[in-house]
Amino acid sequence: MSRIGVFICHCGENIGRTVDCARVAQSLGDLPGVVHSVDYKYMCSDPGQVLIKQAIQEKNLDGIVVGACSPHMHEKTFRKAAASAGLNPFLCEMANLREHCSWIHEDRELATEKAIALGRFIVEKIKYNRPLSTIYIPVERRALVIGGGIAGIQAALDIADGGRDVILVEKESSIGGHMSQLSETFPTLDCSQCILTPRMVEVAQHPRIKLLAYSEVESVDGYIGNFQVKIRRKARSVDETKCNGCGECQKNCPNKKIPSEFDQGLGTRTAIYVPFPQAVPNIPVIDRASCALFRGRAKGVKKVVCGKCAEVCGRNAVDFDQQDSFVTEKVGAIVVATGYQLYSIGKSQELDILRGYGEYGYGTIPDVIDGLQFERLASASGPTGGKILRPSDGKEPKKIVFLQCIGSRDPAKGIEYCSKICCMYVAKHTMLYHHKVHDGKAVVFYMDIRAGGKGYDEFVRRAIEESHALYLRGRVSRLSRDGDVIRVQGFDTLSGEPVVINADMVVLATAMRPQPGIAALAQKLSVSYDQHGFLNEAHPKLRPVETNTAGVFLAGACQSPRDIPDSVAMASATASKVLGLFSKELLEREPLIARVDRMTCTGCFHCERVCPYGAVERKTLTDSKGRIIKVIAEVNQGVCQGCGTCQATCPSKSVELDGFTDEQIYAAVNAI
Amino acid sequence: MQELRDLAKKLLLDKQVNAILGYEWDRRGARPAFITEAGDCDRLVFDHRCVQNLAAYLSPRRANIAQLGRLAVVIKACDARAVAGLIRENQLKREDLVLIGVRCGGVVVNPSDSEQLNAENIAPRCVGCEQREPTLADHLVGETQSAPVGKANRDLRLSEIEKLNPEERLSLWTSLLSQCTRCYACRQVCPMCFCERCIADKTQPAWIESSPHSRGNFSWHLTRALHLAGRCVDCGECERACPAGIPLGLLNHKVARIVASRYGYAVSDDPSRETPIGSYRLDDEQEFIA
Amino acid sequence: MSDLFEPNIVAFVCNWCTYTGADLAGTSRLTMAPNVRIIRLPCTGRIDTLFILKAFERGADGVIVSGCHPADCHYTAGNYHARRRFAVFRELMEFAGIDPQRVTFSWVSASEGGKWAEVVNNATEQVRRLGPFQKYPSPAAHAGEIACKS
Amino acid sequence: MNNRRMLNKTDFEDFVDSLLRAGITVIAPVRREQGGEKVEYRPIHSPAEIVLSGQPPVRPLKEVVFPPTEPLFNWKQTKASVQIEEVPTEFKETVVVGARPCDAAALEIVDKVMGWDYRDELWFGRRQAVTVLSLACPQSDDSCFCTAVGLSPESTRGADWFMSSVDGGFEIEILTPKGEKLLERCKDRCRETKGRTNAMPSLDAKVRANLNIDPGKVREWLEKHFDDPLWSDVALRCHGCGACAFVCPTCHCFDIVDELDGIGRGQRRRNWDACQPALFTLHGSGHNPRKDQTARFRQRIMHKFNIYPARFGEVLCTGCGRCIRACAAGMDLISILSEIDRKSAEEGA
Repeated sequence: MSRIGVFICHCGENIGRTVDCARVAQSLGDLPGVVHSVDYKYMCSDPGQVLIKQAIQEKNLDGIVVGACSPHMHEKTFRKAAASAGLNPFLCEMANLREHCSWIHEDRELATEKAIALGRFIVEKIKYNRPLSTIYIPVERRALVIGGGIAGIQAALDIADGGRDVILVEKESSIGGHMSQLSETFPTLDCSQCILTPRMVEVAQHPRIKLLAYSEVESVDGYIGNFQVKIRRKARSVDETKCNGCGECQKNCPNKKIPSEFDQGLGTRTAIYVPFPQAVPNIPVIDRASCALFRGRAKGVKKVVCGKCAEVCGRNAVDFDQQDSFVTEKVGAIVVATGYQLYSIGKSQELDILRGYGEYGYGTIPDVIDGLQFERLASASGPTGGKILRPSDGKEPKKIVFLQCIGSRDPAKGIEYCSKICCMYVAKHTMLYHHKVHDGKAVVFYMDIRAGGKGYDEFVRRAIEESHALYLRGRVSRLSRDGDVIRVQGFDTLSGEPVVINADMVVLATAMRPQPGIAALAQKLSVSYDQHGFLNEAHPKLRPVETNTAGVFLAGACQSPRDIPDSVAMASATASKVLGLFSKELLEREPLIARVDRMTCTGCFHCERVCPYGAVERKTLTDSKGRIIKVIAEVNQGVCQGCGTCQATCPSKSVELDGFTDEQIYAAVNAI
Repeated sequence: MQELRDLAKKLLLDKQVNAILGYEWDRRGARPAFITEAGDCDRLVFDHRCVQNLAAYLSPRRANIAQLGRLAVVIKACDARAVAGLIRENQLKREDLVLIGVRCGGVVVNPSDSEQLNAENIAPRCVGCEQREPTLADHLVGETQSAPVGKANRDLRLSEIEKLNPEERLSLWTSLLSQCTRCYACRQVCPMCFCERCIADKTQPAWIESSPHSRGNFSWHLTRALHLAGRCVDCGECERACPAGIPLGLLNHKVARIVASRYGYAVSDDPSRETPIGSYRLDDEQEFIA
Repeated sequence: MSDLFEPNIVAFVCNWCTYTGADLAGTSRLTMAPNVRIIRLPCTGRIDTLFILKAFERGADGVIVSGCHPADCHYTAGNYHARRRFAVFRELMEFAGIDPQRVTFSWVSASEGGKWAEVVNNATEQVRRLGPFQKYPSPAAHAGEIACKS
Repeated sequence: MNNRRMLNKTDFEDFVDSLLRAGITVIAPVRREQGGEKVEYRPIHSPAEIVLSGQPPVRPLKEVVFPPTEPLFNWKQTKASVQIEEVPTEFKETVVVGARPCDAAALEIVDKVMGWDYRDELWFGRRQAVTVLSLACPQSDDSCFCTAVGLSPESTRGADWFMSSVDGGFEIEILTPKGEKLLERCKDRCRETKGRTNAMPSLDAKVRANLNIDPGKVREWLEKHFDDPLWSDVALRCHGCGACAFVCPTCHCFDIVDELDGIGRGQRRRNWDACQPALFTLHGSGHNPRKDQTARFRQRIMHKFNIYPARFGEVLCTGCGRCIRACAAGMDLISILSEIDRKSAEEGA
């Protein structure tokens, strides 16, 4: 016979307002096996916890049920309280009377009835809870950082400086990310390259960082402390060990007209190239889709069409036959820092929910560019050498219209969120424009100005007051080419007047979106993501850089739109989480995992087939003389994550998932 | 028949096997035979009355049969699917068995049924069966058989039931299943019911009540059919064995049709063929999920 | 309280998506029918068809099963296995005469508090229309036995 | 007064009808609702439902006095106590019409064990409530062997009335006070008669041809042959289900289970159990004293033909043949008993 204690929390008025807590306590107190049942204003408060601890000791309780908020909120709190009173923490369970009851119902009678039912389920369930003890598993104290932008760089450096080895995987041929494309950064207008390049070099030279550029994560197995990551090293066609980055190959490549991705298509590059001069590693890659030799090969041309790069390479580093290769790394933690891409206003979209901008010509009007393209125009290392020139004819634009919130905050276009950085960089762009084209006029169409941040609002004011940008509150309904100019038809909501502006150039502050392929990566990592593909943090406030998959952390714009200071702060936060994890040799794990009943297991191994983690192993049972009795399933404690799919699949129910055993669930169902 | 007997004799004499599991005549038709002496091989028979699926005896849980040693088993094409199932689910090793395949032209429902096989008495599962020779066998004996075109139509019976409204269907099944006394003949003769401890016998907790009342029977038979989803070899033994005459095959046939239409799966005698439950596709139909 | 039939509905939900989505519905104060009582499981993969049968045996008028959307399973694949299991189960149940309207399957993510409220309200309305599930097989007396006096 | 009566067919039907109208339950072989030709003992609503010819009912008469599952009591647990709600042990007056002689005899045989160390209230409660009208056996098949176990197709054992089909009706033999009491209800419909007239030819010889043994000899052999190759040979075929026991009119083993029906509420029930499944003797420890089918099958034969006779003076079998008809594996009690008889004769010679 159980000795169960029930503790019903009013949560101030939160539960008490719609649920008669005293009646719930009384009703649950009448259940067989319940020896103590009380209600109290705030169970999670110190006096509330004392109430629980005292009852455990005085009434010799062997299980406690706290009827309060969601277990996601306070299960840990109450389990800790139970443990401190000498009760195994797994003999404490919560009934969710707030989120699942008082907050969603109005009828006091029905809500109270439901609260009693929810409490009853848990009281009955806990009669079958078993004391469980924490599982300890070893930790591989090396980290993987995915993404070599500023967030990934920061995370890698912080972890490496903390004394742990890091593998940094970057899918492009160089690290640096979007930050390396920027001209200046807000709100200080310091040169982006100038502050980033030293950090990139630091990464390259750090003894504890292994940089795998031009590589992608292929698969991830295992679990916190023990991940096995398979990494695809894409074929560069250049042997990294031989190349010294002299640049002769690039110089001699006959194909020089390829639009440069780094310059957002505004400049050109060769087929064998480094994306930008400061690239780390400074090793070129052959773009096989553009290279004459590879195109010839693809068409089946027998004759070698080109080979200039190989001819001029003094170190014989060019390798046309290089294949993708794979390395497997064992790591204990993973930081995801895959960053963002900009929303394109074109007709075809990556996601069903997104719509392009037909009213802006779907991106076909010349001299309508996006923010990153403007960065390249403004950048001293950019295609125009830092001069603001129109891509169409190379003329200096005398009037530029900047449109904010393109895609962002517009559910009709599929994105309801704010991209957070656009207000700031548009202000920056107007300033850069003003600095470079003194007689130029910048006009900004905005919905709201969001400039929360240190020195941010002051920065926007400077754009308006010192750089004389004209800020018009309103939206632009149509862009059209009118001879040499772009006709901008908008509406100024403050004056209530329609506005038509003939602009020389239009810059769209398009929305920030997660990188393409984020969903596939998230699935490899078992991390959830929202409808836009931004990865979900474990808790929006309290666990902002953790995910629901233990050991996987988030930094930068893969989680939501972030500016550089935010990304760097997040990166450092992940590093601190990783280093914290690596401060222990053994990791504590909740023992909510599956176990097999040897007596009844028939060894059909349906469980093995369905286990998402490969946690089921085969074990041969022998008698005292070594004769085989049968081969049965056994669960690897370190690998099992406790989903319980094995148990639902087992025809004879010879697997039990601790914490959610058949007896526990049966008892709860029996209580309906 | 002589071919079968000679082969059996040879297998025993050559010590390839310790016993032959086949069929013999008894007072009331055909029954399973366990033959350990070459001299007894002339008892072996095969014709349309040999309805039993002998694969049921191959479960490692049958301690007294395991004691016989290495076995050669007479299998029809449908029985081969059960052998494949046992191999697939790690209950048997192919190399531990000699399989004597018999060419079959359909069987009757009960081994004591008529000496003539015809359109009226051919077992419903044999109607439309296209597999008359087991591919899994080590030896294949007998003449190629042609089967009479049977009249039974299980799909028709299913669609009759499907046409009823839910309440009528529930009362039909409640009434049919109320006949069940839980003798578990259906389970015991089923070659794929090899669990060491059946879920119906689990008492802590008793998901399936052991009492043979409608409530317990309903849970038992639905669960049985579900556990056989994609695994049932359609040998019809459960229905034949049921002393209460409950049309259990209808439940299995329904489930087989579900997995066929949803997952394109038909029961197979290839042990390496994956069964549909326990695997998945990312784009599985989910029209029923809101 | 009105005279409306108040169905008793049990929801078997996964911890990571639907349970959290239901938490979000609470945090967002979305009012919904009080007839649905949640039993929390780690994953839809853990949800056994036996749970549903037992719920009906114990007098539930309806059942909801809900978990993470495809590709979002916290355990990668539990929901895919559950999807097949329930696809077959649902059709067999229907064949055996259990009105599929009594069993709602849904994917509700952690961010879909609103959808959870909708699922709850729809299921409640649907089951309310069908009425109490009195026809579910019972342990009533054996048909042939000699009956008790009175 | 003579105890034989004649009742013509219409009068018989009127009589049954009058019982029904008087609120008496009448149980008789009827066609099953969803089962084609299958017949079972069920309460009837009209005499037209009664099926007296053809194969015997699938399950024996046992199920009307000893249902496959029945509650023993309900319990309800509150905080500190448990309340028990007893089930009624008094039963409605019931008349069984058309019982097979092998089924009726079984009731009397099983009475012995049910009333041996204590009286089983539920069994005897129903036994007391029921008046059994059996009918001379109308049909036998290759599985029948009542004559080999001391009965016959015309055995009156266990019957309150014994009916024989005659031209135009039934000749009835009143056998017990219960039978006489029932006779009161149809006195004006029947007339006295001297003896059997134009009775159907007996099936006796036909049944005897199936099996002709001496149960005493069988018992002697069993006493001496607990270990015999026969057991392991025969048991190979057995799948270990309970079909034979559940169709047997004399098998009476039961299991007792507690079934929950909500928190602290439930029912203790007794359910038919059978000795062939391994679970029957499986210990909680995992040990099973009857370790394989050989041991289990031997137990079945031993119990029926040695243990029961030792304790109660007669075999626990009425030769109804249902176990043979029901077995999916072709286990054949007739062959087994004749094999034992052969062995016994061999050893005796």
